[in-house]
Amino acid sequence: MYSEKVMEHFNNPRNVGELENPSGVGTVGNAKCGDIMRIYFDIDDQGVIRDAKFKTFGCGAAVATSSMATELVKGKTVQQALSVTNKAVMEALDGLPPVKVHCSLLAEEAIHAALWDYAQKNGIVIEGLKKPVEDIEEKAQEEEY
Amino acid sequence: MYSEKVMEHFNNPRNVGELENPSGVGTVGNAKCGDIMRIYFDIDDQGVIRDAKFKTFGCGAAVATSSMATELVKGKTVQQALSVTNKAVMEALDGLPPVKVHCSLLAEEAIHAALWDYAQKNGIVIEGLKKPVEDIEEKAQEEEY
Amino acid sequence: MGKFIYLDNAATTRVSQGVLDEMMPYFCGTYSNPSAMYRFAGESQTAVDTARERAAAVIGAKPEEIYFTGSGSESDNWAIKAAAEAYASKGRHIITSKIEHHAVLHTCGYLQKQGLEVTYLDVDAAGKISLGELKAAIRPDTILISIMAANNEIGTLQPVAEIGKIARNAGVPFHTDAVQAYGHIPIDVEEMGIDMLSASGHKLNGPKGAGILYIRKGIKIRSFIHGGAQERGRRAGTLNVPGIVGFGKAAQLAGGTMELRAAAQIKLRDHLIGRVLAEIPYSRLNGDGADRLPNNASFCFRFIEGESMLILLDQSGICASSGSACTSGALDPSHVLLAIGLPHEIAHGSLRITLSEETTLEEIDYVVDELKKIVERLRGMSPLYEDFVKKGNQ
Amino acid sequence: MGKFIYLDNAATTRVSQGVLDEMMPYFCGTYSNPSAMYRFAGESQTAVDTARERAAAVIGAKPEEIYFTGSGSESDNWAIKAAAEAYASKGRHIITSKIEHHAVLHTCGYLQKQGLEVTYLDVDAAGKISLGELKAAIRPDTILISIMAANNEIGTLQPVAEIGKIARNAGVPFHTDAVQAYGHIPIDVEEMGIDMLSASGHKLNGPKGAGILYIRKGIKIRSFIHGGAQERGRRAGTLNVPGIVGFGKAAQLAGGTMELRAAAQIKLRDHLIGRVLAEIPYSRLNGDGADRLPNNASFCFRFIEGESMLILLDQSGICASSGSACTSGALDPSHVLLAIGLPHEIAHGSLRITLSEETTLEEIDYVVDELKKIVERLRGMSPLYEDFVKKGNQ
Ligand SMILES: Cc1ncc(COP(=O)(O)O)c(C=O)c1O
Ligand SMILES: Cc1ncc(COP(=O)(O)O)c(C=O)c1O
Repeated sequence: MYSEKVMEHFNNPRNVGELENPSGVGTVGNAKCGDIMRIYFDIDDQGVIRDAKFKTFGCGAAVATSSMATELVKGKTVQQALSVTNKAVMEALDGLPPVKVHCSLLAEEAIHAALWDYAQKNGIVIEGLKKPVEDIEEKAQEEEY
Repeated sequence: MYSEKVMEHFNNPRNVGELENPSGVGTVGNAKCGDIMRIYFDIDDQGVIRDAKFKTFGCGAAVATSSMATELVKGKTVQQALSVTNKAVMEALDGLPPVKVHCSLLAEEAIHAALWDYAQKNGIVIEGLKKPVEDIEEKAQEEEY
Repeated sequence: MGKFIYLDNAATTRVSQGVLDEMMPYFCGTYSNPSAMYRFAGESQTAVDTARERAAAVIGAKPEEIYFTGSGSESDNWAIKAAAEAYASKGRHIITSKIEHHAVLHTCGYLQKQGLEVTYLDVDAAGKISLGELKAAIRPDTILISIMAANNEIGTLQPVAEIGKIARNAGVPFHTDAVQAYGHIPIDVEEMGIDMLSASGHKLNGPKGAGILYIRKGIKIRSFIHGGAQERGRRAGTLNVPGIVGFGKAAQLAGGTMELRAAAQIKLRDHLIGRVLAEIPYSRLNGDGADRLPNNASFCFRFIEGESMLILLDQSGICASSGSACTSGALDPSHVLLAIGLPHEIAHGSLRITLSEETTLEEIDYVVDELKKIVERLRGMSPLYEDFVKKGNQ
Repeated sequence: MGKFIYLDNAATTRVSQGVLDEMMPYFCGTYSNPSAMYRFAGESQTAVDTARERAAAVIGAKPEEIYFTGSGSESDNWAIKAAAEAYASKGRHIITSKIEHHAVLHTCGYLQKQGLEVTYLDVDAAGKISLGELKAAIRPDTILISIMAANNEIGTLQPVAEIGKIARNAGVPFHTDAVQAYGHIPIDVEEMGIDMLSASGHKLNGPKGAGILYIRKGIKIRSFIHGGAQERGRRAGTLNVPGIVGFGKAAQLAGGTMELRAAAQIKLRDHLIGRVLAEIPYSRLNGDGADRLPNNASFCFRFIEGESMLILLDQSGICASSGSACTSGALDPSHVLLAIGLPHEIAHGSLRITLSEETTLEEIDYVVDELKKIVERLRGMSPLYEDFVKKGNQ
């Protein structure tokens, strides 16, 4: 069901853990849907993400997208990190099954949430960043059978 | 599906044929239902059935019951022949599948029809013999499914 | 009995060795439920995917338009009942024919009791519907046309492509019961405008208990068996992996050999028909002379009854049928033979001989030789024949 | 990966060698349609008769009360939809439970859309319905009670005999989905007052694609699949002879070994449950401690999610499931776990381990050892666990 890349990131997730005094931290998702992601950023004075960590409660795809998302933003500026979309995460993982696409959206949201926290703490405005919704509810995608 | 006895009588039917100047002949059934039986009797002055022949258009059971019915009545008096019921024919054949019970009824009716013809021709009344119905229609036995 | 000649391939077929070989690993080896998470399940899933592709390829469909079912009857029931529901707001009228298989006819009868209206198209003496009558029967509230691709008793092929065109022009979904046709004659759901199609594995040397319903993408249709999310939520029940794999393999094999097989069978079939009609008096061929299934020969012999013939053929080592297997044991003669205009007593004398890939010329000749004797013997004890002869053969 | 430990026997089972051996002759050898006239068909018919007797014997039924279907889901759909139709004049109310399999729940949901009323009984924390609530739910227009014999996720057994008594007293037909129970725990349709019962071959080392519906003589019920006259006119479709034969053999084998097998499995199961609860903190057993299927152990592990567990178990060579196989891929946690009162985040962390006849103590111990590591590892990356630890383990 999962690509090899996904399995590899699930089995050896990069950047699992916490940061002591993070520049920004964001938690998205909810237990009801079965996915919660928390991303920690250590951002330097230049606005470069020096380190990223995550903790995730969720399925294989949730773990793999968290892992990949943190990898993709590390070393990037805050502004560059904003362009790490769910599509970018999915592509880097060689795709996700349709029912798991929401995990990549969650990863994108988690990045945004951590950046928002960083912006709030530092009283700055990051161009193009909106206040993240904490609850990503699935759209009821019931087909009529 | 059929007993060995039925198969034996189907394969080697007794008394197939016609009689030249029969004392009585009866034809019952109809082509619509797929069974027609014709029985010929040669009856002597004592009222004893000296010979019996049949022709049958129909299934294996129809042939076998005709064969058995003619066997059972041969040598019997007219009155005795009346007691050769469909049950007697069935028993003599070691039974019939439920969907084929009507063939034995047909055989009984064929005997009655030939006897009726004999009675008519000779202007006599056979006690207990009613004018046979020529058409034995199946009762619509539709269960509701 | 030394001889054993199986000529009832329209009733069911032998699972071919190639099909069984393909199925075998999925009973005791790769037995998992394909929908599970572990890799072991992935192996079953892959096998099912392959089968779906193979099943689709035979009729030019997309794999995701194939839904696996438990039988041809289930497919027919599903297509018709679920279409009746899905299109209820548009109308309550269905068009079918008088010579459909009972899986279609009785389903339509059931729906009539629920208040739907069903038009049963007549067929001509060869068993074909009239396209003009079909057009005339379409109403604004018609929601489904269900016409079989090939008849199981008399082998007649319907003009499926033309029916598809008429249905498409009228905007009415078109279902075809192709249980006898799938893998036996060329079918292309795109070219022929077929929206739904039923097929059954055991009619093409595949396993019993495995069927498909093709449903064109975009056709509104509900589930028939509700439950788990298998088959994209449309047909619940743990997938019958060996059955599905067997269906796929049978479809692939049948599709691949279709042309050669049909040519060989047509030759044998026509030899059979030619000899029977020439050598057995008062016999007739049922169905169309040309537009018929390659492996089907259906006859009626006057003055005698079908079951008696079958028993005697059986004693000569020949398996054949009279009418369709499902209805034998019934007292009424085949509705198909009545629909093509035969009177009851002739319809009762029907015999269906359906060839397999393995049927030989020697077998066919043996069958005709035996049949001649059997017909003569039964006529010798038939009161109808007696009357006929006495009346001077009019 | 050297290890392969299959512990998802509630999803499906391996066809046992004895069953496959029994089926084999009916693919390429005795392949005929049992309803045909020739003697060759009689051999298939005899095999089907034997299978029917065997299937009936397991539940104390008469052979003629057993109808072969294509799956447990079909049986459930048939029983419920056809009862709804047959008893429509009496009423339009059905009683079932909140923890039924989707084959029952979605069928009931479908009927609700058709205007029927359905009462879904609550279950207690162990997964049992309340007999008092059942009694109270019965109305003059109640036409069916459908309560499963054993739950497929948490293994809880319902008080079937008591339900049967209540149904009988109220004059309401009682259907039980015994797909998980048939052949695994003792069932007697007479003693327990069961009027209809569903079972599925692949849950007892029989073939997929073969199920039964037991219908007590006298219960009014319509066909679900219309067509040919098979199964006494109640279930159309060419009989799946190998599947039916396999079902019969599996039933016979399962019935014969039931007691010993259950005793052995209960021992292993309780060892598994004991070790998990003792050695893995924040774990719980789902379902009833005593009234549960011999081969079912269902757990929840807090702070972690089921699918992740399954993938890691798979990498240790262990096949297990989280919730039921049918619903995996769904985003909602199991309706059963929610019905027994678990909050969503705990329900998401469920693991179902279902033993086979072949499961060994070594395997169970290996599973627990691996599971401990897996749970620890996943908790190590869980934000929920992080919060829990930081808040001081309240
Ligand atoms: C309790 C229960 N009912 C019904 C079913 C459906 O059975 P099948 O998959 O054979 O259709 C299952 C298994 O999936 C089950 O566990
Ligand atoms: C034309 C046709 N439709 C439907 C069916 C039913 O198929 P199955 O027996 O697989 O249910 C058959 C065969 O019996 C058939 O010949």
